[in-house]
This record gives sequence, structure tokens and C-alpha cells, in this order.
Amino acid sequence: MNIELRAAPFEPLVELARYQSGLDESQSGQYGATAILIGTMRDANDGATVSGLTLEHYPGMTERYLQRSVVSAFQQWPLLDVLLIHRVGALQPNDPMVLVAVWAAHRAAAFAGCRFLMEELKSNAPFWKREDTAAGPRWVEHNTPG
Amino acid sequence: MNIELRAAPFEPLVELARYQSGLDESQSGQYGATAILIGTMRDANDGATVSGLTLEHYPGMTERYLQRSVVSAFQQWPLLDVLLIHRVGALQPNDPMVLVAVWAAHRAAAFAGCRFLMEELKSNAPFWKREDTAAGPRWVEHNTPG
Amino acid sequence: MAVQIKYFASLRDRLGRAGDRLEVVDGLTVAGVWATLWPDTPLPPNTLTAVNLDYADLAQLVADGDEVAFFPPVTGG
Amino acid sequence: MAVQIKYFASLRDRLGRAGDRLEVVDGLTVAGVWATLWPDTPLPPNTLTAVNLDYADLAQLVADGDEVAFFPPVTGG
Repeated sequence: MNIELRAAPFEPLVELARYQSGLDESQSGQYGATAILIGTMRDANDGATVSGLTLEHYPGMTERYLQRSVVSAFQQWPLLDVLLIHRVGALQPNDPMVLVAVWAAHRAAAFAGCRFLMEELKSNAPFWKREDTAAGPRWVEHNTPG
Repeated sequence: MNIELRAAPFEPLVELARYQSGLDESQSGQYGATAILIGTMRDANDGATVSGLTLEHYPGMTERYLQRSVVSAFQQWPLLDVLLIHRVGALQPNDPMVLVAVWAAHRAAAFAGCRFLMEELKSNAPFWKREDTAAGPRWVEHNTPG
Repeated sequence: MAVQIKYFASLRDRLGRAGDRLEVVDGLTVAGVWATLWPDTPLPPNTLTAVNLDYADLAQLVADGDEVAFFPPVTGG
Repeated sequence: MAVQIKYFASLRDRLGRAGDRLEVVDGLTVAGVWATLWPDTPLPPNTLTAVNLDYADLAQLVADGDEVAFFPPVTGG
């Protein structure tokens, strides 16, 4: 299991390959399903062009909240492993923002765990987006529904 | 959009990276969410050790069914792109079996499209698994629930 | 007037062959194709059927040149 | 007896600072912390509150050394 906040750009597929190569050998042959969600910065939101985005978090609380969310996911579903990476700081359009990968024996648990963690990230973990638009910076007031 | 049956082993993360690098440039900045499900061959099923697996399909009908499923997904949700690769032939434990990747502006559509396509693959597309066990080969009679 | 018949997976193994060819008459259904070919073998429960690469039900009429398939529940993905 | 207070995102911008320090008395709640610091500014609707890095409600009592945070609805992911 790995949970990380990243202050610099990252490549989700590279991170996945690296993490996958280090998966628990003793569970080899049990990984039947991997559910992955990659969130990427879009260049438009709420009717405006967005040229950049800053992700603020609450150092200490954000890490703690994500850790608890992952523990909760393991309690709710039979998961084998979780990788969660979330950007903080300044992003540009098309930059990866979040990666959630969940390994399980079967797809139902993998999907459910991945969705749960995404909803936790979106709705409860302390992150805030500030967008740069032609009219200046603005705080994002609400998320899209899951 | 790409739908493929593969007779030889494939690397889902490599395929994803390759496909992603060729995504429609005109939609750059719109890809907010990518939902991915990777199915991998497990080394045990229904209480027996499984040393190998053969995936049979119905040439012609399987491709046609998958094509229609993807069209149906595009009709049901606002999707931007889909990559679907399914193995056929002989597999060994830990071999990737299926990759479904769905690009959309928002995670709800990406997740929903990916789940739908997985359920189509599992429940309706003409594929059949024959497992090699210590007691000899056996046809898989039912799938795990989604 | 003839149709091609295909069997897949465990059903093919059970029947001992991958297909058949059948001269058919007007008004024959998918169920009728099976009954003609396998008069002593009831169609196994849950068998799926397709005509010309699309799922079809047992009551569907078959026509000259059709491809009719019988196969067990699918287990892909 | 004192607590540290933190503000985040749009709330910090609106208040013009990232935090405060407040000497507190026994029985003070999270709501009381805000009312003491910002007597003329009602807590904005939907503001979230945390004590010592966990979500807390407005009625929670604060104690010496606590870190109390006020912030707008979250928009991560």
C-alpha cells in the first residue's frame, strides 16, 4: 500500500508499472483485477478556459485522511493492494492530478474500492482547487458528482 | 476507439501508454478522467489450483458483439475514447487477460462506461474459459458477479 | 436450402464435433435445427443460440445460408 | 491555555490571514473559537471544521494545545 502527495508532475502509467513490479510476491497469482482511475487537469471548467490550477491541501490532515480512507477501503472490501498519488501545487492542462489503483482478486471489489477512494478524495479529503482564468484566479466552489 | 482480440501475451500499461500518446489532439485538455480495468489470470479458482487457461471465442461474433457494446457505451455516457483488448488462446497465471480503458471529461461517465463494458465482456460477449487443473482440463461454468 | 451449424466450448466437447451442415425446409426454427440434428439429445439448459453472429432465440426462423450457433453460457473477461 | 487556528483556501483569502493564536478558557467550543476571533463575521455557511487534524463539529470543546482549522468545502481529486 502506498499513499503519496506529489508536489511535482508525475506519470501515472510509469508509477503504476513501477509499483506493479514491486507487488507482494507472496500474492502472485491472486491479482485477478486492477481498477484504476486517473484524473487529469482539463483546460475548461464552468464555462471558462482554465490555463492553470493550484491544488492546496492541509499538511498533516490530508495525509491522515487519505490513510484512513485506504484503511476503510480494506475493511469494506477484500483488497490486495492500493496505490494512491495526488498532486499538490501548480498544475497545467493535461497534467495528471490523481491516480488511484486498487488490486483485488475480483473486479467487483477492485471497482468498488477504487470508486470509494475517488469519492473520498473528491468529497472529504482536504484539497482545494484554485483555477487561473482570463478573469483572474478563482476558487473552485464545488466538484462534479461521482 | 480501438477493440482488439489478442492471440499473444500483452502488457496493459504499455498498450495504454501507446494508445494514450495517440489520443485525439483536438480533444486535448478535455480528458478529465480515465477509468481502467485490467483483468489478470489467477492461479486458483473454485478451490483448485489452475496452471493454465485457454480462452475460446466465436470468431466474427465476438468482435461484432464487442463493437456493439462500445457503441452502446458511447450512446449511454459522454465518453471521449475507449480502448478494449481481450486475450484469446493459451494463458498462464499472472498473464493479463483483458484491458478496458475509458476516457471521459468526468469520472462518473468514465467509471460507468468501464463497468458496463466489463459486464458485457463477462456476461454477454462469446468467450469461454477452459482451465488446466491437476485433475485435468475443465470448462469454467460461471463467472464471479460484477 | 442449407444452414451451417457451429458448436462451441463445452457443448462442442460434449457433442464431439464443432459443427454440422443441415438441409432445411421452410418454417424451421433454431429449436427445430437442434431437434433435427439431435433427436435424442435435449438442448442443455442455459444453452445460448445465435443466428448470423447475433444472439437469437429458439423461435427464430432460419433461412438458406444462415449460420446457426449453439454454445454454453459465456465466461470471458 | 492557548489553541492554534488555521484557515485554508478561499476562507484564508477572505480573512486575509492563514491563522491565529487564541488564549482560551474552559468550556470553549469550536464555534466559540470563531465567535471570539471574528465577532463581526458570521461563520460562512458550509464551512468545515477540524480539531487536531480530524473533522470536528462546531460543538466540540477545545483544549490547551489544540489545532483548530476552518475551511471551505473541499474540491480535490
